[in-house]
Amino acid sequence: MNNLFYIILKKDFKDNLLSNKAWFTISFFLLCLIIFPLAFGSSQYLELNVSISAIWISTLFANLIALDHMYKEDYNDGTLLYYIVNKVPLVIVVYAKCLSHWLFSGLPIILIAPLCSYVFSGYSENNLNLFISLILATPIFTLIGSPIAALMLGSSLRGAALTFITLPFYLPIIIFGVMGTNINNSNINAEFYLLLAILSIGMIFFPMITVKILKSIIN
Amino acid sequence: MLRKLHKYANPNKFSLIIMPIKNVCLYTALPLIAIGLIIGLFFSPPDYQQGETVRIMYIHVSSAWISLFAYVLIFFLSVFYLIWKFPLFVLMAKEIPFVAIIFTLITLITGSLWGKPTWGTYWVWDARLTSFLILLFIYLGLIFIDKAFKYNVNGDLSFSYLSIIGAINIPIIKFSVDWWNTLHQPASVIRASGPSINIEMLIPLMIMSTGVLLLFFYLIFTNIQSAIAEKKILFLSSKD
Amino acid sequence: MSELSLIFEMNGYGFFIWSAYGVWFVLLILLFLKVLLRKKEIKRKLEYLIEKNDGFEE
Amino acid sequence: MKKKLSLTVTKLRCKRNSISVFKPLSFKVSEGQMLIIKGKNGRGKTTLIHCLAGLLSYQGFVRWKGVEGKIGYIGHKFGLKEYETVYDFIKFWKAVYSSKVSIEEVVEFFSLFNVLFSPIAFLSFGQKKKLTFVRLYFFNNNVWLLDEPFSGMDDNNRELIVNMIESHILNKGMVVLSTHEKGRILNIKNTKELVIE
Repeated sequence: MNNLFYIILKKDFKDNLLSNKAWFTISFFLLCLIIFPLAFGSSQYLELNVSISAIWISTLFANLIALDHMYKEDYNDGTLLYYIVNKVPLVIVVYAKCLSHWLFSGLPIILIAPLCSYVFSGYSENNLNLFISLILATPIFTLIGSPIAALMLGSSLRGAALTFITLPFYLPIIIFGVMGTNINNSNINAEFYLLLAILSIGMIFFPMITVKILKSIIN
Repeated sequence: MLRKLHKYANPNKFSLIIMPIKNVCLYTALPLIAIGLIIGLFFSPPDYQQGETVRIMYIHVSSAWISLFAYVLIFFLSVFYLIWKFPLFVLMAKEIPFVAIIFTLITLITGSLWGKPTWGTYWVWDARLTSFLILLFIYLGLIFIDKAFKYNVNGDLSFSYLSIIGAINIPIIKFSVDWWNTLHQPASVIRASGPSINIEMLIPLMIMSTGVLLLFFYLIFTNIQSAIAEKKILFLSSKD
Repeated sequence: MSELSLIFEMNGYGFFIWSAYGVWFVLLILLFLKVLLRKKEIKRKLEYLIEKNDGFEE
Repeated sequence: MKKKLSLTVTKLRCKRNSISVFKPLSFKVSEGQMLIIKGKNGRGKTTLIHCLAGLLSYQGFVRWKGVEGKIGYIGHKFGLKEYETVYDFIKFWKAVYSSKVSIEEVVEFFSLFNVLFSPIAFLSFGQKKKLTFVRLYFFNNNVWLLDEPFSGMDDNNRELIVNMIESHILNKGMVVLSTHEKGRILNIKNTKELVIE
């Protein structure tokens, strides 16, 4: 069981590196971030809140973009079909995919975001909050995205539809995330607890429903 | 010929069953709405706090209830479809989002028109309003997924799974006014300790809500009949 | 006459109330029309098809 | 005491887009037997195989008895990644099935020496198809479902596969195979034919 998880995770990791998808998400994040100073005209307006918002928006879009190829290639070339016929437990596959997706779209952003925030605003007091709320929120992005990415697999206009349909589900997370990052918020722990609650429920619920969807949609 | 249409036998029967119900719905809905409008606009008393603007409540609250009720309906139809794999359920569920989205729009627009005189602003980003806006986008997503899978076998499954995932939003909307301290006033009619609202306002609200609910059912039933007929057309024109 | 204008003014809140009711009415009418037009269109198509492959009975 | 391997299908019907694909089918296959499903394109050969593999929902009964481990399956999709090397592919599926067959043995059996470290994108269609049989070689299951296994293969490879099937049947396995080719395609005893109208 454990071994299989490791094998599939390793394979997925390797696929991400080999197909050059790995660098795409983090580059997109940085590119998206650069738009904000350009759009604001001059960096002196880029105060605290704007830099935090910019980081959250870029994270959101980078995750949305990365979501599309979560199951796409395995579906198109039939690997998922072989998994199902050969009774490889799909739960393990889904968890491994979620983890590898997070390793490439969540983790680099978490590591780089405090630095970006400091460079943008010259203000580092809220970096810890940003760090914690990103750690809590990016896995939720991945987990929520996973069933929706799975159920759009058969559609012809998958990319556009996926972005459109997933975004409303991300909105509550971004609301709590931004509230949690705000240093003036006295009741800050409440947001973290809420995100933690969503994460712990989501870790069970979303992979399960993804397995259901993959099984019924695969034919 | 009749035997070949066997697979639509049940939808056909259903179509015939809802025909009289549909008409009853329409012909009770219209007078109820008219009565509700007259009482609500001219005879009900103004609120002691909000004054005359409380008259917007009769359309705002009734539409809000219907947009929530419609999602619950979609949710249960989808669950039934996934359990029993009976295509009629998802066919019914797929007709609801378009009608429901209009009621959601009405709720949002009338709500913001009510908010300007009472709160001094058309829109605030508080929990109730934002979650209702998200409901609008979830309805849009449901319509979109229906269109994206038009001739795909998996369309029904995708639709029902998405509606189940989206159902997370419904308790958030319902309890957002209790969980967070927001500008929006807490629930005053549907709550555990009975309605706190004045009886003279409750009566027109109830009349209005019943009327609009019946109208909603009329529209849904008509759409379901059209959808069944559409399937029949697809079947008839696909065989040379 | 003054009574009528009193009703329309609604203590100065007339604009909000009447526009809310107006939006409600217009959107409902549009929805109604959309649903009925769809029904009519489909009925027309179905009649044409049934006429084409005659012998078809429900 | 092991159960004898058998497959019994009674009144199997399957619907795609709410239209039945084939007329109700009934047949029986037992241990050491091969079933060849024949029929023109669009008659539901693939659908039938998917029903047997449990990928599609169906009406009627499909009863397997004595199946050991997992069902072997070859379909239209290969399940290969373009940028992967052949060696990685073999290693991955060996690990997934936790098979005891060594990689050298596989390479020798399928004669993959020349292409072992080249990306799969460089391989031809027939070579890719051959690679999918590596999965069958790895685990010792006794049921194989093969969907058009011979399309796009040259004589050498074809012979290899035929030998594989033959030895599998001699080892009391069962093979269900679909093809659109006419005439007798294999010289194997214990063959049943099912023609889908």
